[in-house]
Amino acid sequence: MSRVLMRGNEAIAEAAIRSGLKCYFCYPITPQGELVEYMAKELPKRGGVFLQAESEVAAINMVYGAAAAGVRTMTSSSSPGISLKQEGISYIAMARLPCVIVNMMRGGPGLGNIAPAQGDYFQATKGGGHGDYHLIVLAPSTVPEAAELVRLAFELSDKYRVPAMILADGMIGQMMEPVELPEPVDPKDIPERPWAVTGAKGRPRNVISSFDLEPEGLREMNLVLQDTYREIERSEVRWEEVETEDAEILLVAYGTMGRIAKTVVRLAREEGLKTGLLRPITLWPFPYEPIRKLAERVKTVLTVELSAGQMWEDVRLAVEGRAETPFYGELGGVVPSPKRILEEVRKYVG
Amino acid sequence: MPKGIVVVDKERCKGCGLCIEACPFGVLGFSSEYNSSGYQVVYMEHPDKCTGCAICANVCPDVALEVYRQEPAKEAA
Amino acid sequence: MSVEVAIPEGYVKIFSKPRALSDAKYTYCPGCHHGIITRLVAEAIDELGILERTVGIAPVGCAVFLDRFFNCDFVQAAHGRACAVATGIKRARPDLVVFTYQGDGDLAAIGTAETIHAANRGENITVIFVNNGIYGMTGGEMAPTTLPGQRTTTTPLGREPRLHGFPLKISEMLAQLDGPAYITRQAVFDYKHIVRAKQAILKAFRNQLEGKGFSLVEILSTCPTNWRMSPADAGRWVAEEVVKTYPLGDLKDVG
Amino acid sequence: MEKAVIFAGFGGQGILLAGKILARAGMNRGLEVTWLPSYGPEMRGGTANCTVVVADSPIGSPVVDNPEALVAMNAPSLDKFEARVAEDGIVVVNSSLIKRPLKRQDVRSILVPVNDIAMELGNPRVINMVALGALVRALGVVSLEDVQAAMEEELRGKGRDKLIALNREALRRGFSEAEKYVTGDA
Repeated sequence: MSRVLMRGNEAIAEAAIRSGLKCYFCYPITPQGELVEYMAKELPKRGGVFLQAESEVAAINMVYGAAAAGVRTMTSSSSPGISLKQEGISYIAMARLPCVIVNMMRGGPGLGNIAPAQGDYFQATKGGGHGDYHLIVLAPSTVPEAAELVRLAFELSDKYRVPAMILADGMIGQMMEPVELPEPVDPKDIPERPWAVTGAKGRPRNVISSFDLEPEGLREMNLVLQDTYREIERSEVRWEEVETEDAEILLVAYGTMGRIAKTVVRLAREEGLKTGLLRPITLWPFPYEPIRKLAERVKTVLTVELSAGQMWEDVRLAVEGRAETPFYGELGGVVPSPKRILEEVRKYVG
Repeated sequence: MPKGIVVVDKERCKGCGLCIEACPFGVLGFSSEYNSSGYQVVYMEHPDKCTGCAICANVCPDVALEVYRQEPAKEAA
Repeated sequence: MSVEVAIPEGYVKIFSKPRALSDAKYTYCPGCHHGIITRLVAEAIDELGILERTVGIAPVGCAVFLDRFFNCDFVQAAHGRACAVATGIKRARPDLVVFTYQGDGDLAAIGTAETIHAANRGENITVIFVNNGIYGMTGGEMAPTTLPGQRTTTTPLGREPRLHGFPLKISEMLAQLDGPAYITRQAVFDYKHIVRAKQAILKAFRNQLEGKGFSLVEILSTCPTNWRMSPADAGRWVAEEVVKTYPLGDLKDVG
Repeated sequence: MEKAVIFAGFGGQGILLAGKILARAGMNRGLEVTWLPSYGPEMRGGTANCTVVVADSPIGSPVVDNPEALVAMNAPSLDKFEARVAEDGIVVVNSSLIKRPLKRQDVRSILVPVNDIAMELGNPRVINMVALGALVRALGVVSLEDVQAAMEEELRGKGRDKLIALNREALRRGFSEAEKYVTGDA
């Protein structure tokens, strides 16, 4: 199959269309503009619905409606826009509607800037809106992987009726790499949605709702969610390891930082520093177990993030004192170079 | 002496040409000069025609023009 | 100004940068009317002598750096929420002169609710509404004010009203309300219209000083970059086409 | 082999396209490539740059400390990036706009009057192709034919077909302009 040179934003859009996306709703925000534009151009041609809403609040509620109606649906935005969507995402989670949400993270808090950042990790992995819920969170580190994980996001979201998020950043959205796009999905392979509101012709009516005023009823709804989350934690953890076999220091990094860390491992090995990398691909469910196993063998587990130390908390929960757990982070959209991170590595090994 | 003088702040000018278009007397044109950002800047191609009406400065989106006009001589009276 | 030219004796300066503007260079694209409108607001502040008690609200969009261009206090608002932020400031400190400066995406899409409700309450603020029919900063997407048939990056085949809605006539809508004092639509595509727009902006600020309530000046603007036109052609497009959908003039004036 | 190039100038000089064409030429040769732009609200009215990495094995970081080459299209770009060029690296300098000499002694400068050549060719918009042609000669990772083909793929069918011949020539002019600086190369 031939390779196409594409921006991350475009590759995500094309992969979504090839995954059977029917309805896409958006509100413009940088740095995911090309995703919106690509959808505007391509989705209507290929039988889908593209609609630019008057706000993120409106856009996510349109996703709620389309998901309730039983089609593959998606929205995309960037940090401040995702914050606005949180109310709707919470409703979608409780209503158990499958959908895909793309967050091309930028520098925050507040308006911040449009440079690459990873400050939305807590928001993405710990719920984000109100109530006890999770999203399935997938973190691509390259453009081809972004395309691959979009397909997976639709599949997992449908399988578990849990909204899935692609958590990337402006760098992955804006950069171009050669991509091998997934084959278009066969509509027959998209799971049936007997619960969807499609008109109660010949069947009992379906109701999509996120509430029950009776505490016992609401508890039951919550327990269904929690059972689903436990099952996802058992079955869907994904990660990549690089040169971990003999590592004395283990880097943990995801997304953009994950790929930069690969260069760091190469540079460190050139200096004879036994360095390895664990790159979480699913941020929720988080790869606690593989990190725990590696922590038994290494001296140091160094978390590297474009945040003040958000994933670091999960890394420390995984390590639980088995190794030292230093942290190196950059804020505000500053992306550290491989050499800068190598300086951190040298502090702990060699 | 012309009645007016237009002074171009070359670093503010973005070479959009709106002033050239707006000048009723064809005073302004593009110079062969580029500023440090690479924009081709405007200059007084025909300074003798300037009346100091300041229409150029009014339409300039980058506040890059200052206009001077000859003081009326009659004040001496 | 970084100017080395010696001005001969006998000449007086009749036009220079207003005092309310800082030395910061605009971040607008070459030929964009935003620059003219920004300057007119600064000139109005100068002429009314209110620089020291004016607070501007910067929007999200091409004018997001507005606070850099002015020498007065500024607050950066979330997308669309400028009128709500202005309301809070004005209610807390009625002596301040508060203005918002918003594009069509900010004011007429995501901020429609905030705009309408501030107008309906007759908040004593001044709103500068820059309408260029497009989302400039995010890359030329459709705005609520985009003309039918107009191509944008999210309406690649042209805006089709049955799919994307009709141009939203915010000023006409607001003029129906009892709250506002002054609603007008202006343009800056030539000298004559620039002079008129300036008078409208002055009036909108004067209304606030006199306690008359909500005043909004809509100004038809250009986006040469995303319209894919030369600055001069973009101005002509406003003069010849855009005004057909958005006629110029006062829509409400309580006097 | 892994080589990084920073293309820098101001918005409107076609910097991002020049980088993309180099990336495409690399991809067509079966190499790994990344193309990383600077992006943002000030891009159009201010500086623009992109980093292209071409390698024969998977690329980790698309962010590069010390690129092997810099294409500086205006003075602010040279000021910003000169210090970061790798030792023995290459700087393609747009000598039409940049009048100062390089501060670095340990890099090779290739002076190309990009704007003047573009004017000779009758279209100021091809400055990016002139610069790219010069870079390609000096860098030696892809051939002139490779970038010419990649340029054609990039422009074809986008209403810019008429410009292909002109851009081919612009690439060639830039390429031969750099020739005198790299004689002795393989």
